[in-house]
Amino acid sequence: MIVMNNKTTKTLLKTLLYLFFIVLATMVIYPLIWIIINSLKTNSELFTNSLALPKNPVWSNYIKAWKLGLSTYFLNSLLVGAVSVTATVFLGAACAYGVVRSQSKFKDIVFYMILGGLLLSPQVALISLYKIIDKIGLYNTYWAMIIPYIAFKLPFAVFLMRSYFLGFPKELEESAYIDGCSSIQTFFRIVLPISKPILASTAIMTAIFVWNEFLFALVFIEDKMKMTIPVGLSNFRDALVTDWTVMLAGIVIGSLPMIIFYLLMQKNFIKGLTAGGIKG
Amino acid sequence: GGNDTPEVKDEGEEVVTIKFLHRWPQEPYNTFFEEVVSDFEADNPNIKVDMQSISNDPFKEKIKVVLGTDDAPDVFFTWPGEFTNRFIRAGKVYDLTEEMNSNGWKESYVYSQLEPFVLDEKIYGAPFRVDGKIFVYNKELFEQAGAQVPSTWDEFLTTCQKLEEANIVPIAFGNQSPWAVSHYIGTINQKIIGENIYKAYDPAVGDFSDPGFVKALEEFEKMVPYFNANANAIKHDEARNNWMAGKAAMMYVEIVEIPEIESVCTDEFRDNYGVFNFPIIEDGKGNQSYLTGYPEGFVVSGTTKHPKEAVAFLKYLTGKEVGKKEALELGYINGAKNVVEKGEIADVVYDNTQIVFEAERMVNWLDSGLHAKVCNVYLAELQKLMDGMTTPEEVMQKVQEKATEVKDEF
Amino acid sequence: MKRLKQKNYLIYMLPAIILISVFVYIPIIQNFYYSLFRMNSYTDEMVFVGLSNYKKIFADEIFYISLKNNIYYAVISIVCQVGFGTVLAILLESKLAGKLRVFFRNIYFLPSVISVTAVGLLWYFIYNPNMGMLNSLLIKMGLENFTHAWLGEPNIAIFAIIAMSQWQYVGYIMILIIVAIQKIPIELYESAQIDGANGLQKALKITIPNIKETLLVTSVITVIGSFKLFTEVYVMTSGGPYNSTQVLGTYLYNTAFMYDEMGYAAAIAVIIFVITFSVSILQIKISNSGKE
Amino acid sequence: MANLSLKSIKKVYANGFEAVKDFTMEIEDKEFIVLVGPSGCGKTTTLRMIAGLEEITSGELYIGDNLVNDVAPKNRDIAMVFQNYALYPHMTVYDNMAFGLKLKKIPKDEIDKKVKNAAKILEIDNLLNRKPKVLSGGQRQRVALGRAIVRNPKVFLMDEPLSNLDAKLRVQMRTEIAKLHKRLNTTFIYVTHDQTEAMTMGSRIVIMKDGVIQQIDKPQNAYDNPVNVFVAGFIGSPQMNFLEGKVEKNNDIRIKVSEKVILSLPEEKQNILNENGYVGKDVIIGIRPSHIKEAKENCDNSYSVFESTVEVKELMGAETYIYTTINDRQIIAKFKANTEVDFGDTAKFMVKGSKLHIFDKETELTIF
Amino acid sequence: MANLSLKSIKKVYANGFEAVKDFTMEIEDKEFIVLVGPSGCGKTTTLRMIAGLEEITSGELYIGDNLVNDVAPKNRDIAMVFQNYALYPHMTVYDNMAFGLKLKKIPKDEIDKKVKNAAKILEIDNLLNRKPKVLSGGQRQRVALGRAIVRNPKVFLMDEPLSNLDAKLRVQMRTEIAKLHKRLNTTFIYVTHDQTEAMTMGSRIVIMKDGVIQQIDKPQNAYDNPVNVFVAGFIGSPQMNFLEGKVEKNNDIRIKVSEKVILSLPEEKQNILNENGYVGKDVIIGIRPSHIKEAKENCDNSYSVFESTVEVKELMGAETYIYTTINDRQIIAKFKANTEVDFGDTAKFMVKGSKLHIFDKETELTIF
Ligand SMILES: Nc1ncnc2c1ncn2[C@@H]1O[C@H](COP(=O)(O)OP(=O)(O)OP(=O)(O)O)[C@@H](O)[C@H]1O
Ligand SMILES: Nc1ncnc2c1ncn2[C@@H]1O[C@H](COP(=O)(O)OP(=O)(O)OP(=O)(O)O)[C@@H](O)[C@H]1O
Ligand SMILES: [Mg+2]
Ligand SMILES: [Mg+2]
Repeated sequence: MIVMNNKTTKTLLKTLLYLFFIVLATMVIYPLIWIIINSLKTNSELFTNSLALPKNPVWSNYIKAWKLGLSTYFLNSLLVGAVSVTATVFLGAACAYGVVRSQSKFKDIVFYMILGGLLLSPQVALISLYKIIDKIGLYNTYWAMIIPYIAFKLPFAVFLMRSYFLGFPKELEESAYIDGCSSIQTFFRIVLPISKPILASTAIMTAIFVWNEFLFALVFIEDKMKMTIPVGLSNFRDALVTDWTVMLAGIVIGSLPMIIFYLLMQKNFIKGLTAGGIKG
Repeated sequence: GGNDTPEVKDEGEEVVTIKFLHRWPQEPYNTFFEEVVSDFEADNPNIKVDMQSISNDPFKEKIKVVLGTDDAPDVFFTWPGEFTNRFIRAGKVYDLTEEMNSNGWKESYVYSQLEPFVLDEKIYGAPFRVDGKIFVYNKELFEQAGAQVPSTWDEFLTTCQKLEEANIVPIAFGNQSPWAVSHYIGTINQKIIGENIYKAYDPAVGDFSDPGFVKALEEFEKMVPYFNANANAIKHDEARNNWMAGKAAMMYVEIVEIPEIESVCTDEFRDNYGVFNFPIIEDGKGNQSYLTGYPEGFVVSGTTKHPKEAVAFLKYLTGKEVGKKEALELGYINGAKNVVEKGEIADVVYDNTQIVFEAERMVNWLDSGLHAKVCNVYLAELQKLMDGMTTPEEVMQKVQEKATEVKDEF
Repeated sequence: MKRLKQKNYLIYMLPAIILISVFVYIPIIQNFYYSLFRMNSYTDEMVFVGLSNYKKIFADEIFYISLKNNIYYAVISIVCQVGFGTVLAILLESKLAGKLRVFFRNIYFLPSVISVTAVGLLWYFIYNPNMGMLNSLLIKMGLENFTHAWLGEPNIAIFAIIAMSQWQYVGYIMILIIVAIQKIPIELYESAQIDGANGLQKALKITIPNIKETLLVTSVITVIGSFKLFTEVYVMTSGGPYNSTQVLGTYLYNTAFMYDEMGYAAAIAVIIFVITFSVSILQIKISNSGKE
Repeated sequence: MANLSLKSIKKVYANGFEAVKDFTMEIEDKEFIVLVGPSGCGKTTTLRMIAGLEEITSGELYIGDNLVNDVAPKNRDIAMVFQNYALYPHMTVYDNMAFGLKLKKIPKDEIDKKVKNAAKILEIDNLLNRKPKVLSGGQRQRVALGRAIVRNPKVFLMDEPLSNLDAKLRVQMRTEIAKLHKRLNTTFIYVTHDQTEAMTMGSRIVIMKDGVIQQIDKPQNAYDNPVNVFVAGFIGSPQMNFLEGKVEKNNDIRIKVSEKVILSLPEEKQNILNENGYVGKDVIIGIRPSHIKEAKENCDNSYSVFESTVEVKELMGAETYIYTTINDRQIIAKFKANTEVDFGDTAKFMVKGSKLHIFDKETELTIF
Repeated sequence: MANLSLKSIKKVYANGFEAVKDFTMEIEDKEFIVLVGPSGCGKTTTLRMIAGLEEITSGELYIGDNLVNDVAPKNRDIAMVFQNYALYPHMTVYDNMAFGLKLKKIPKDEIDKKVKNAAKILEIDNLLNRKPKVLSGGQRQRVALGRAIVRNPKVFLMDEPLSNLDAKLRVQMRTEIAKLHKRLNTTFIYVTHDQTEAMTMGSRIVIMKDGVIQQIDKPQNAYDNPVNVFVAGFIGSPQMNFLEGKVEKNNDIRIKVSEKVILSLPEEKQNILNENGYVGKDVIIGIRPSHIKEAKENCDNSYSVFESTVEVKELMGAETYIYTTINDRQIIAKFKANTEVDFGDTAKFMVKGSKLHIFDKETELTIF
């Protein structure tokens, strides 16, 4: 009797839990599906019934979105993303490593500076940053995005990687010294390759940020040819002429790369986070 | 900036690069500008035009940022009125008076379209696209409800009432971005108050004490029930789509929207809609034949290093030749005289442009006519008023407070 | 040789230090300075006005609306993202979840990799009163009375935006918490099982106390994030209708770039800074005292 | 009362791996049972099935007279001590010990009494307010024991509770656990892969390999009479030496390992080989290091003597281990501490015939 | 050639902690030196100073004839094996071993030869393409050794290289390292806190405590003639038993531990106590467990006999440890495997007077 009860409750609980998971997953996924469905409609179809399936999928919406400038935004995002993510991960790793290994008191100052950087919100710096960017002639260049992205994501990167390096076996480096590596060689040939998972986590976190950043891209870039996807998308929504379904197609195109990137990296992502973690 | 580094061409003449900023990044407009630029470059081998564009909403913010940099565009788009005037006051706009007065440049424009670019008797810009606000209506729905095209305010309200009774939404209205409501209020203000509005709109004076302002809002309140539901939650173009889908009978639109309507609507619909002017308000103090709507135009930067070349480009850009191309390809009419003949372009566009050219005077859009801070308060309060969350008196009190504050900073 | 090594470590830190100083710290310090002036973006003219920008802020209705909205956002986010995220994380990591947990975990995380602009536009459609998904669904379910002009009604709009953020970020916080849970040795649960704890008790007595630190950190991330809020509002409502969805971030942006009051905007920035900074200090204090 | 009965218990993991095969055993009340065997042999799995942390695939498990296959761990009246102690890091020592009792809704003052009592037994009463992380390894170990004690279980389960401690502490805790068992008078089931622990602690030991029980016996019996080569090699340190040889019959029956190493046997053992038909066959010979000694000048003929080169000499203080190779197999001999042979020398070894273990080469089972 | 000379070497850490105090020692070429001592005594610090991984605060370190205080590790001609092996996880075994050589820009084929050669010595030639994480503990250990061997260093440094291995493997690797030392014929410096390793491996051992050298000696010497209580207690397993007693003179000089336990001494030792004025004073007595035996019926009077209760009995197979308490101190005795005394019995113990170690109670230094 007890046996039965025990097992039935377990199955019941499991069913309930799955039901909950599925409902929640639907809530998360449904809007995404909705957007894909409607991106294949004509404008009037969208306005008549947004829940229905498209009669004839209008793939040209995608082509139109792509041609309407999304291709440029897309490439810009890729370029800016690649450079800033690489630089952030790399400089962040170097700094975190320095903070962990340095013996001088200076490292505490650096660490607090990093912590402080974590707390500051970009808007606060927007105005002065804009003036600085302008003064050093970066305004309306890719660097106007890349450099602030790096600067504002570095604290988080350092923070994340520091806790990883704290647990990094020092013997590996010493072993490399004895093998004849210089400090820099050790960093590149031993420390970095081994830290791949945390680098991946940091890269994902940074990539998500960079791919989606809006404010700096909005303010520091004026040239349409240099705009990234977020600003580009909002540009689509011009005051008078809006091709809604094309915009939906644009949203889909703009979001896919990060989704794919995440799904490809998700194993390393969790692994890295577990190894590093966000604790102080 | 690195763009003005002189290059030397074969002939030994120095090539000058000027920066050009407009607000039409989308097609087909962008291509149009590209062609204009390359035509110009072909005619002026010593000038290179570096073209950039920002779309409408962000443009309003970005232009300020851009003008703050050392790399400001030499020729840029702007809305005349207070929006431009602050740049003029800050010395960011080049004074064209001298050039305009020579070689009959000034005379090549329809003066009512050039006048908006005048401040303190100096000319600062040239019109690129004329515009005005008119009502479009769905003939079929009017018939259904037995409604007449109104010419007075009272008739207008009756028409609305009739439509309402026939279960037809009388007016399509999308006011999520509240510049839309400002067009109604701007028009009604002008019609009721008259010349006093210019005193009110001048940030250095900022006097909204005329009771007409409250009266205008009271009149406006009368039409609020005839708007579609949730006007504050939908965008202007969405409302227009609804109107075109037959979900509402009328809509207050800009003339420049007509080509867009024409291009996307069905042939059936094309014959099924008509236009009429904003009804006259019989006891209003204002000149009832003024038209709401200002042209848009271009100016030369006050800090440009190549005024000669920039002015040349401006002149070409807003001139007759480009105007014709513009009318044929985009359906937009610029401010130059006699650009097209009737029949060359769609009749609706041509006819409506004539309304503009024939108007005695243009009344600036409320949102670009007012100081930004005052405008912001005004618009927010108007949205509130539509939701019945405030009263006309309160609205004007808030506006006056802000206007006073702005005046004090002046 | 040792001394040489020390210098090396400085070299590792140097690029990051320079970048952070120049592009994070200097602007922030400069910002304090600017907040004492009246100035706009398109001229270099600066008028010293002392603390009057601050005085004005404290009499500014919209500032209080913005602050209130930020606080709503923070409180709701803590409850939903950290609170519900924790529940979700615990459920996903429970034995019952089985092998599909990775699948669900990825699904829930997905929205946070999509750009806020895209999400904003997406939800703009969802909330659209006419053809939007939400109202369409409500009507389909016969709940016509519950339809709203979600972004057009001042007392609903901000919550509509907040709801969107919850949808987007629950999964993000959930992942951070899952990571923390995975670090708890499994033996603790088995030990508790032998001690007689049921599922709920295990969650409350073992899981929660062991991820306390992460909960604190995520709470702070959430709160700071709440005060950094900008894009969501900018894309969805730009602060309207009639400023009812204004938050400090958009208000700052509007004052700086629409109303030409850079100095005033800088003062708002200072206030954002003070708030986020105090919250963080508070967190560090709390977590330190927890360590004793 | 707290006797356990395991009947044909079997564990197949979800991936199809059969970790425990047909485990059958009766455990008396108050016994100290040690499960021992190499890594991966299924010790932990068995223990966890007893605890209820792992489902039993088939077979029956009784605690007392109750079939507990499907009873929840908390209702099995057991306590478990984990290898890494599994102390709740966020609770004080006191709360760690009181946790289970609180969950049982036992009155506060009673909990207090029990906890303090257990703390006194383990001499940790001064640590009650500390958190686990400030405790040393040995102290944590005691807290883990304390947490088990307060439950007053019928059965104590321990999974390698000492392997995280350093050598010295391990020896010390070993005797403490032995004392605790005497004092508490309950059934202990203890898992280890260390044969020394098994030998020194168990009242009976269960030697496992690949999920199969090899031998259940008293420690000294398992040492003296291992049932097969595996047990013989597993129990005892240094390990038993193994050689292969052929049973030859001239006058006596002897075992020839190589030309130089020929081992003689006492008569009764010769008979056993003879009777079981091993003459002429290969067998495995097992000799414990302590039974290979340095040959004295003249020793009686119950000993076999041979010579070999010393490869390594390890001084252990009280004795010396000598390593040499016979037929490619390393052999360890225990010499006296003051032996004079050194690395590289040729030493003389002697082995007493009565101490030899002989195994069947095919089945690896013990012949004697 | 590869002799080392450490002259008054001292290490003060940045926080002011003095980890090594005045370490002075000459190490001959090809010696196998073991640094041993309890945790925190400064062994690792010393080794790391020799490796060049830690700065030498003061003193002079010579390798061969060169003062190397300020020479970089890679130029010291040393190799080091770390406790956790410190294998590069992202490289194959081959690359792990070749890494240092590649950095030295040695030609590829030469590297190949060296690596393969070392791999053969260590019998890991079949593992060369694997990554460390798929290797077992013992295999990793070998790779770590291999990585050291290919460098062909003058000095091999090893920091607790076996402590991550399980007991069985540890014993096995112990002899392999001993063989390796014989084979490579270079100087080995080996750090461990395990006295068994120290005893069995070292040609000389250095016993340290709190950064100070206690004794440098051959292992058996340290075991037989420890210089003080610390060394006596540290070396030997099970640990030496310590008791306190008073030197009393009636006819003979005896040491009275308690009413029941009175220890007699051979004449020459009595004289030493007498001559050094210890009569009437308290001393510390040390007796190794192997010197406390079960008393036979009649033993001669070089033995002292006493009785005590057995508290724990540990079977070790070849012998049995008996635990008892005298004057509140736990005493371990080594009885024969087949002893009949059991837990709770009163056993008779005997101790030979000549085997006693006596220490000054104040200074804890050895009297004899
Ligand atoms: N959850 C599992 N799924 C599949 N196989 C498992 C699982 N847990 C353990 N095993 C396998 O079952 C066998 C027995 O494991 P068990 O943990 O009982 O060994 P053990 O005797 O305790 O070893 P150790 O001394 O290493 O702790 C091992 O081969 C192991 O790999
Ligand atoms: N970087 C350091 N800063 C300050 N003190 C240190 C540092 N490294 C080690 N110590 C201290 O120096 C002393 C000696 O440390 P060392 O590592 O040499 O000990 P050890 O003998 O190797 O011990 P173990 O057996 O635990 O490895 C210890 O008390 C240790 O706490
Ligand atoms: Mg196990
Ligand atoms: Mg050490």
